[in-house]
Amino acid sequence: MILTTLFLLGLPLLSTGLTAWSISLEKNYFATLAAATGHLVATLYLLLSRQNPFPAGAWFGIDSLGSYFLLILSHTYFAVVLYSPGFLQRMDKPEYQASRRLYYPALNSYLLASTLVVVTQNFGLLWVVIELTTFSLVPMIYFYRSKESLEAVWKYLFLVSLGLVFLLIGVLALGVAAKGVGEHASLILTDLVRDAAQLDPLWVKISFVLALVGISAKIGLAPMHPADIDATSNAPGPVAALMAGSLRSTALLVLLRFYEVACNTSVRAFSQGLLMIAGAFSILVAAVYIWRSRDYKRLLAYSSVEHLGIVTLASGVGGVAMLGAMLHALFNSFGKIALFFMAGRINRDLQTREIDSVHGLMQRLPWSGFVFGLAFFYIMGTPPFGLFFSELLILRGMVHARNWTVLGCFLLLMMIIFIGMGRAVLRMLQSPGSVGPPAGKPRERFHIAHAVSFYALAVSVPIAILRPDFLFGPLRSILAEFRFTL
Amino acid sequence: MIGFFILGLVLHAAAMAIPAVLRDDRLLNRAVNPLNALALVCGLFFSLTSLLASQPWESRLALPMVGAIPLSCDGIALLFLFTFQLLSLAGSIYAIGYLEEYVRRGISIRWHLVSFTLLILSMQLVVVVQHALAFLIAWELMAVSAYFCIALDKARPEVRQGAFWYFVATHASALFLYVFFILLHERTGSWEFADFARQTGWDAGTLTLLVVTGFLGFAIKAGFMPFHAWLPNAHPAAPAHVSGLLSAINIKAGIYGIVRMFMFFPSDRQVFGWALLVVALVSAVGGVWYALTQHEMKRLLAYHSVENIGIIGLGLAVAWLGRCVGSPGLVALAFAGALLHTLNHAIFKALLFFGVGNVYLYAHTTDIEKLGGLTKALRVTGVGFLIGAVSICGLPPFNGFLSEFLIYKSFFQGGSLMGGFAPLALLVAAVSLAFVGGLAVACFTKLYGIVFLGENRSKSPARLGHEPISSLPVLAGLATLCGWIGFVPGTALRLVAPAVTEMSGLPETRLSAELISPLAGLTPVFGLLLAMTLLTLVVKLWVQKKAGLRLCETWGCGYRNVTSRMQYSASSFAEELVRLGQPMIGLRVQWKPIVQVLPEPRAFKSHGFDQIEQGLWVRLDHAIGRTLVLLRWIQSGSIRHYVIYIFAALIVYLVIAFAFVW
Amino acid sequence: MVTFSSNPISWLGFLALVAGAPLLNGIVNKLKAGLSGRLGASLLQPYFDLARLARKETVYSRSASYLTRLAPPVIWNTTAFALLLLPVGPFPACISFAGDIILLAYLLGLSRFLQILAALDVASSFEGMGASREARFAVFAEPIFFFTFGSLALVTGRLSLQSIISGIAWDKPMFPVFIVVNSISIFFLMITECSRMPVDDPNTHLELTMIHEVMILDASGFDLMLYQHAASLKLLLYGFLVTSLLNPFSWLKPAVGVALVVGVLAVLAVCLAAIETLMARFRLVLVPQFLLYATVIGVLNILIFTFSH
Amino acid sequence: MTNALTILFCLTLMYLPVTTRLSSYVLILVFQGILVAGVYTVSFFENFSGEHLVIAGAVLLFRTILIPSYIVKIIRDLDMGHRDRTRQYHPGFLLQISGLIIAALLLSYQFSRITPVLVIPLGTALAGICSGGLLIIRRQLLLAHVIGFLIIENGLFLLGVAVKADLPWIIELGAFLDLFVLIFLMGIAINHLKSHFPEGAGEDLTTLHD
Repeated sequence: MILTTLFLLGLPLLSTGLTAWSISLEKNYFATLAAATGHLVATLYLLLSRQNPFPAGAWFGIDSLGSYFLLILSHTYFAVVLYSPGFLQRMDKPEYQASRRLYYPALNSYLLASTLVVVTQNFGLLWVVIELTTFSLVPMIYFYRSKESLEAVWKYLFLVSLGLVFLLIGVLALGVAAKGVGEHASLILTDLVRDAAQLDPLWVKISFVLALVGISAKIGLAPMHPADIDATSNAPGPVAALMAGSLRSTALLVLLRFYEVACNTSVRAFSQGLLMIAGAFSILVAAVYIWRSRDYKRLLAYSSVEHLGIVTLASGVGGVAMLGAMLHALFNSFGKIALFFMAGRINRDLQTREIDSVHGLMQRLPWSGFVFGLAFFYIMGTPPFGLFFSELLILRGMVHARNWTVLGCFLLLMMIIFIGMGRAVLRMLQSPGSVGPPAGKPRERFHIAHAVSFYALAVSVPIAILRPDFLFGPLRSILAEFRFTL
Repeated sequence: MIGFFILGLVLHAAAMAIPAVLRDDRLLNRAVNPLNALALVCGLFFSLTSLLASQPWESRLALPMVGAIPLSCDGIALLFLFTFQLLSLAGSIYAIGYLEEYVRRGISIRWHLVSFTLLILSMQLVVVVQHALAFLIAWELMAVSAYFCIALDKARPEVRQGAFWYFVATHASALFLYVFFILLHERTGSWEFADFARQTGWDAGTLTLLVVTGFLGFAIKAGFMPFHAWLPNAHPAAPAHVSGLLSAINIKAGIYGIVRMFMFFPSDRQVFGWALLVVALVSAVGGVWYALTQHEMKRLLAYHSVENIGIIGLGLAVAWLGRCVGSPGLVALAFAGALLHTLNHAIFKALLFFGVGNVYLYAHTTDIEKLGGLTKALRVTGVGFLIGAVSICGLPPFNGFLSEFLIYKSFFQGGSLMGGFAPLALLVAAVSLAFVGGLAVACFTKLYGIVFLGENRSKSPARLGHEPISSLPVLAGLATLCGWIGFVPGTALRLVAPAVTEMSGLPETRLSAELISPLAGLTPVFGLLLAMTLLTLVVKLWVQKKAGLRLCETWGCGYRNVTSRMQYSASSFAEELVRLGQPMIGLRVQWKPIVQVLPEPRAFKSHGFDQIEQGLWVRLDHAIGRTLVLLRWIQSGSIRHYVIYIFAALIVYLVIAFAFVW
Repeated sequence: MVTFSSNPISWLGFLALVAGAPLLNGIVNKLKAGLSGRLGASLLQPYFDLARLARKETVYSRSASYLTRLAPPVIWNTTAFALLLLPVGPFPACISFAGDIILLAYLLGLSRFLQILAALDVASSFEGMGASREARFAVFAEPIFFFTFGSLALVTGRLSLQSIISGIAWDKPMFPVFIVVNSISIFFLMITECSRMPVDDPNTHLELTMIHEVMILDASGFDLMLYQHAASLKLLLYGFLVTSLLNPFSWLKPAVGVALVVGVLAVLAVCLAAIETLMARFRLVLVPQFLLYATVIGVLNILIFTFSH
Repeated sequence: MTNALTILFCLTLMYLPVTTRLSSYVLILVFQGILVAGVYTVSFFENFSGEHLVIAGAVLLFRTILIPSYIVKIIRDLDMGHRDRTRQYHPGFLLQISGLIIAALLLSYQFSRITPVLVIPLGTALAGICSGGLLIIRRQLLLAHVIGFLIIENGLFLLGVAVKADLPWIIELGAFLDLFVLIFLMGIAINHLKSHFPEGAGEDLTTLHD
């Protein structure tokens, strides 16, 4: 057990130190890879063994929700690390020197911070460590050292931190609510859930609202999403994948923690409604900008706003939809890996982010184009990919809740987004362009990025169809923790 | 038996694997398509034998950890399976010759062949699986692969656009189907069709919701009006063998779905039947009328698919009504008509589309106004197309007549069975069907007369291309089928008999007594007609041999140097009828009236457009765009605005929290 | 169940009709001449014309394809075959089965289809014009047929011409009205289909105004003969449809019945002649209205009938 | 005593709209830091413990010394014209702030009826948070945004006092650390901005938008 914690926290810490100290990219890569592997192994072990390595009631602990999000984090991180050397070797311009130097330390510290977020059970401490994740990734958003990326960094840093201030107020409010418990009041999740009956519903309500507003900027829920869009679309491929795939999910976890508390009190219905509103609004905003978007990286950023919105909406609906939401978060992270990797490569080769100036991707970059197209169908929820099943579950939840208005809006927005995104992506793939690579450039070869993306897209199928128990066991107990029934 | 079917599927899989190893497109074309054909022959052997023996086949495919997926080929599944396989066979043989052209043009067909095979494969799966999730997966595979098949020549923007029309439509239908099956699952707690069918005692609300969502889902696919807009856009975009299969079988998947719905809800609510009747009538009349305005062969044929789907819908509607009044005989009659028309339409529509394909290979255009006199160059195509045209107009003695005959009969029988306004309504339906027939005659005389008869209209008489060899057996075979089913109705009816018995619950014996044997009696009638005609023909030839025969110019009514451009054009042929359709049929006319004494040169342009496509769907698209633009200020770029959002959101949420009681 | 009449007289009757068809034209022409104060050609003139045509050599246009050669026999046969479905006087129809009215309508449709194609085959703009008109009017003509006979089928509850006609019962008070109105509709139909005045002018000489005649402008010799004879068969067919609606044989003695049938045919001939003498041709745009009128009275008729009892 | 201090805090807020000099903003920060620390110490006077002392000390250290001096350093490095582009005197802004404060006090009064809170500190805290936001919204200079952010932080701290939510001291310290790192990063960012946007350095950034 102690070993597990060591793998989860010690290894990232160690590799952070190492990479910060050593300057050789190869060594750093292997250190990072080792950390990532260890982390993944530990995560899988936790999922399989289904036990909490930390003492009960401690500030740290891993419940089923935690272990599940740990998987999202660890898996995405692993994929990103695999892709990193291939990415870095292309970034050989002198002005990238400093960024390359910082790359691995930043990654490792991000892993450390995110793991802390996942395993922390104390809301106060949670606030402290969630701020750390922001700091760890900021230098990487600024990788290209360009005006745009700097502006993105500034906005992201400022708005996210501003949001987190409100999150802290939310934590305080939760503390006040906990006063009702008596002298052994604490901010530890398990205690709060246990004594949910004595919590002051008024303050729980306030804390939930503040938490939602505060963390939205980090999850990328409208209307707090703008900074997120800028950051994701200006960060290099792997970092963007990390943000869209893992950072946002981790932030979502924080929201879910508050939601878990709220779900066990009398403000359950209210919090569900609020989540539905926030989610639906995010999908709407995403639809607004996906309908006619000019920049494909921003398009992808909006798409992740959309999917996080779906997850939020679905967790608000509850029941089967909650199960769907959890799966959706996982599968979305898979898809985002492929999409952002490919977007990065396309951007590098074509030197443009304008959708209108991308032509004949299929001929120009056969592999990247193909994977990009595949990932597009994936993200649109085409069977047999995973998102199809998770969306089906979400729809089931809505039907079960007899929530026709939500269902109708959801389907309408899905359709709009489908049309908008389809127009853009299919145009990029199919519109006639230079047949074959431009003179001087060799035909694109199969790259590890393609392998990773393929794997990420493919692995969703067996998970969705076979429903392995090591994943669905935790999922069921998550639903139990939220007092949802299938 | 089933072994052959499975063998066929395996062969398809193999065909999909070939492109991975084979590099040369030409060889690929000659390897994949024949392999598919072989696979389909195996499949046909299975479906045909079990149809004629009318022995349904059923099994559960137990997959590890997934559970059992029920597979079954009841009569209906078998009939559709047979149709799909038959036409896919024709399509894949035809494709051999047709794709040569694309290979010559240097368009890569590698991915196309994969998706084409996948299309054929998934279509067969759609009818076999009896499990909602599996069905949806097969359905979506079919949709996506069909999309890629359409977008073969994707360098052309209109191809991309047409394919995208299809893509959007099929996704919309999929969304409706999700809701439909989820509702069913919600109600029955199972995903299996059998359990859906077993479920009884639907409450009115759920039933309505189910019927509406399900019908929308399948109707979009089938192309009922007003959801037809994708057909006339997708068909011209697709290569001929694909457009053939789209019209022949892909839209029939929607019909299959509607038939399945019938089995799910044994309802006695007539209103659904009447609603379907109205929709079908609108589709039939509207489809053929729009077809009349078209000057692009594939668009025209696409609208005729809408019309024929409408005719099938009429049969289905009467069948529903028959079930409501509890008359198995009527159900059997109407269903036989609908299902037979499904088969027939598949055959002659594929025939027509393949004919258009040959025309395209030959003249490199499908614009009617630029063509003419093709029979002299394309003999087989000319004859085949004529037979197809006669059949689609429902004229005896070809297969179209048979199915429309059954549907007419079902109208009259239903009229005599039901009271109140029903007879009048059905009479009106019959009359409209006759009207549709008249319009179809006008439309196809226009099409065939302008394209294949007369003289070539285009300025460049220089001919390119030829009739591909592989297309000849296909055209001949399909034409023969049209004639065979028409002349010997017994066989075709035996194919639909199992499905009809399932739907109507009418025992085989009564079915053959009431349905098959009367129609089988048509054979001698047509035989007599044929004999008389041949006799007359012989006499005529003999007389002409005696009296002499001479060739000369067409009598130009005294005008000299008549050129081929002076022939009657398609638009002028159809113009009056199109005018009568105003304003339901959009018609744009551009010309300046002549006022002054010495007028300068004048031009007259007129072309029809689809009011529903332009006025409804395109406008909807624009409306959505305009509405969404209203919100585009959100991402203003100023951090100060974003801070406002945070506070605003906070305030709004707090107001929600405290103002509204939850 | 398809039944071929075992009664040889039906078949003989059929042959007699085929043989006698041109006579009706002759009668009409004679009457027309009489009404317009001319002496007119002999009643047998149509036969002479046909014989002359049969002897003449055939001239084909260079643009014509196999269809021009194929069309005449098919058209003649389909039209003649339609006559086989008609009950002749007291005798059963040669061929009858449930739904043969549908076959009847569609046989005529087939002949029309080929007629139009044959017209378009010779690449002449005039014949194209005629073809377009034919197609246009046919669209409105077919519903009339289905309305009249469809309503009869619904009323009598039967589907074969034979049984429908024998099922017409005169005891019901509304029936005579019903039948009369129907027969008026069919008379209009006959005028259109057989391209008589005021829809078409059979013996004009201006190609621009013709419909049927212009379509066969390029036919000659035996083909033309077949066309002409088919036209007269069509006229006779519709004439018989009208008369058989009265179904005299169910309530009169056969001899009287035959007399009645002949009388009615004569009346029809007189009507045609009178109309052709008295009326001018419609403007072509008005023809659809004329046909719609015929349809609408059919609709009213069936409405009145259904709600009168 | 607490109330007196918090009232003073309100007055500092009132001063925000009437000045645009960065230096006076910094002074306001320092003063507010002292007030906040004072309020904290006083409010926990009854059950006074080492933890509280430590936190109060930390507050003083961070809010009155480290951060202000760091901001002054940035101002020096960038030698940016000491004033915001926006107009010096803002009647509208002033009215908004005062209205805000009144509204906040009323709100907290209403709030105190349903649940036990210190009315005036709560109102002040809310006023502080809102007026910090208002400052960000009103001013174009990025440093002004940072200042506004810090004012919000002060308000937040007051809020903690007002609702008597005593987090474990270690968490409080962590929060301070976070705050400091954040300001530090913002400083670096602004430095880079200087190199990227030589003209109109530190103005609001609006190039990224749809």
